[in-house]
Amino acid sequence: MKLSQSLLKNILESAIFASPSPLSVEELLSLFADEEKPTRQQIQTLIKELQNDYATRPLEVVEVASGYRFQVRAKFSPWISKMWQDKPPKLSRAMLETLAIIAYRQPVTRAEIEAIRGVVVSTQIIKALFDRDWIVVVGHREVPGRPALLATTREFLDAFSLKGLADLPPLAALRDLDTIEAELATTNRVEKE
Amino acid sequence: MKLSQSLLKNILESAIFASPSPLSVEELLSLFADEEKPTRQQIQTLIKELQNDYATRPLEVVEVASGYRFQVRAKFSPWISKMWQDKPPKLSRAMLETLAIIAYRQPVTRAEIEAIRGVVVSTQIIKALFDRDWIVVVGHREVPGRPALLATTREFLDAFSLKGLADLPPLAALRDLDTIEAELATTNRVEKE
Amino acid sequence: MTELVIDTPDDVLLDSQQALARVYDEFITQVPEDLYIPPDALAVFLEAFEGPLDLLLYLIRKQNLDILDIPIAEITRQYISYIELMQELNIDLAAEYLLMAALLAEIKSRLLLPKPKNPEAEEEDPRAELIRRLQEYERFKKAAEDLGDLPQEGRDIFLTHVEPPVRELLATEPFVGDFSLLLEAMRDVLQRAQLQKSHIIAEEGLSLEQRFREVLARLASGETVIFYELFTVKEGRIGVVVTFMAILELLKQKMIELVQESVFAPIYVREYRELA
Repeated sequence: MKLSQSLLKNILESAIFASPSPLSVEELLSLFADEEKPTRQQIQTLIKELQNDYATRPLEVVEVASGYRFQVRAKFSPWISKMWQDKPPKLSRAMLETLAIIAYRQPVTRAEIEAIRGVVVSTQIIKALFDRDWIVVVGHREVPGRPALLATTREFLDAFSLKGLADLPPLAALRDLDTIEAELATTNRVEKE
Repeated sequence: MKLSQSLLKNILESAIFASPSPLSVEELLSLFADEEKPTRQQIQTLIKELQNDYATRPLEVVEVASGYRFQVRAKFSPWISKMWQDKPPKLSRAMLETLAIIAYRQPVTRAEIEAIRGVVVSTQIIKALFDRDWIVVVGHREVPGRPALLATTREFLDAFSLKGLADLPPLAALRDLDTIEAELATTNRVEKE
Repeated sequence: MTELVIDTPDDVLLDSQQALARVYDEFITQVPEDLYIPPDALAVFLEAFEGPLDLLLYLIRKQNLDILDIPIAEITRQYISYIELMQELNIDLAAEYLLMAALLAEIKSRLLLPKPKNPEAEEEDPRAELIRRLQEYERFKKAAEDLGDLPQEGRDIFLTHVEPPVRELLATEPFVGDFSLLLEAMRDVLQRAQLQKSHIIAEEGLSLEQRFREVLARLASGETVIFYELFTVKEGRIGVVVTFMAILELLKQKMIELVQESVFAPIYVREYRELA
């Protein structure tokens, strides 16, 4: 069944809005089932139309290397930027915990972080930490798979106003990790969800 | 200098779009310098207007616990969901039950959850809930062991599109014990081995 | 929940007259008729339940009974048959299921006791507590279903992602935060580790490589450390040995150096400094 032009345009618009990263024409095509799939040409025409529709709006559809995305027009930046000025970007709990474990346990593999946190560490988190230059790969653990060993960087220390790793508050102040692990080992039992 | 209504509306619209999390009226107010600051009333009126403007668009402005956000209308979900290779993991019954007990009974300890469910609450579940930022420790019950008191967060409400705890589906009423006892007395004679 | 197959293929079941299970000193040679579920399905069946209360609710609801109106003897018999059967088939059974079986048996026996004539000594109906728990559990079971039906972000609801306006400041704006954030996160990890008794962590040996980094990190800011401060007594002999080996190796690689002002003066360790 062919979709109407207006439905098609609405789908493209929603998809570009919903995607966390820019969408290419290929990716847009992949949203449609075979029988409803538009042509590349159609998609490009509709995106042009969208760009016109948004000409008078505070957002614009821009094309970047990896595809199309919506962006707030530069003229609003004096107000929008206040959102980032007043408060530092909020780091997610999962990210902070991952970072804390790397800081205290470095060098450490992803699997080890997961063992401590008890949940899978998402690739996004690791990537975000790399993106901020807060962590680096310092080697590989010599076990099957040679997993990367992660450690924190000087940029990490700067971001958290630390002079050196020695400035990290001793974990003992919280409670010694090893003691806890020992306790855990003894109370360790199989549990299933 | 007072800003024109249309500029004001454009700023609000861009801000809600650009923010990674929902924006409250307070947060929207904080974007403006003192001399240009609109009233809360003005902001609320403009957001109502925005909601009307979007009535025929594929997006909508909705209010959740932590403020206003844009979201794609449900009718486009069939296409949008194709962008993600794997569906988000379905919440298990165990997780939903645990979450429900925390949501309706907060603050609550893990032991109290276990008492209601009649089974041990797996560590995985509690961790997964923490990891999604859906629950937090809000204190400790002053009993031996000082167990952590768990409560739900704004992020939990946002994730389920709720404005507040009052929006949770109503919990079924409990028939009180006196009634139960009375009824038991009458049904007792039916009991036979 | 899917309705279970309750067919009874007798030939499959009774290839011998061997007892399948023992319930109250009574050998069951036949699987209770309305209960029969193929062994494979039984494991699946058990997984379908969130615990003994859930299983009990299922048994009650299956017979269209009101919670307030449970025929304890009958339900107990059914429940215990399931449990015995599962044990017989070596299906892993959580302790809670057994506890419930014991509780049911106790309630049943109390109901069978003659009622005291003296009405003042009236006891609470032994079923009351169980009914209260069943009712309470059922409310939350329903609440969980309701919660699951709400539109969920990422499943039914998709949020928009719009790039903030271009602005040089945004790109260069550094993260400002202090360490208390991290510390808090770590405290939470530890707190949860305490909360969670069943956390499994593989014993991690002391690695020389890791110790290298620790020693270097300690000296990274250029500070000079008294030799013994590099050792952690708590780690025991092995820890001390590993640290010592690390120091020796780092010395050999000219990454650190030892300084001693005079004989018997304290030994200091610092990063290796190239002499000008």
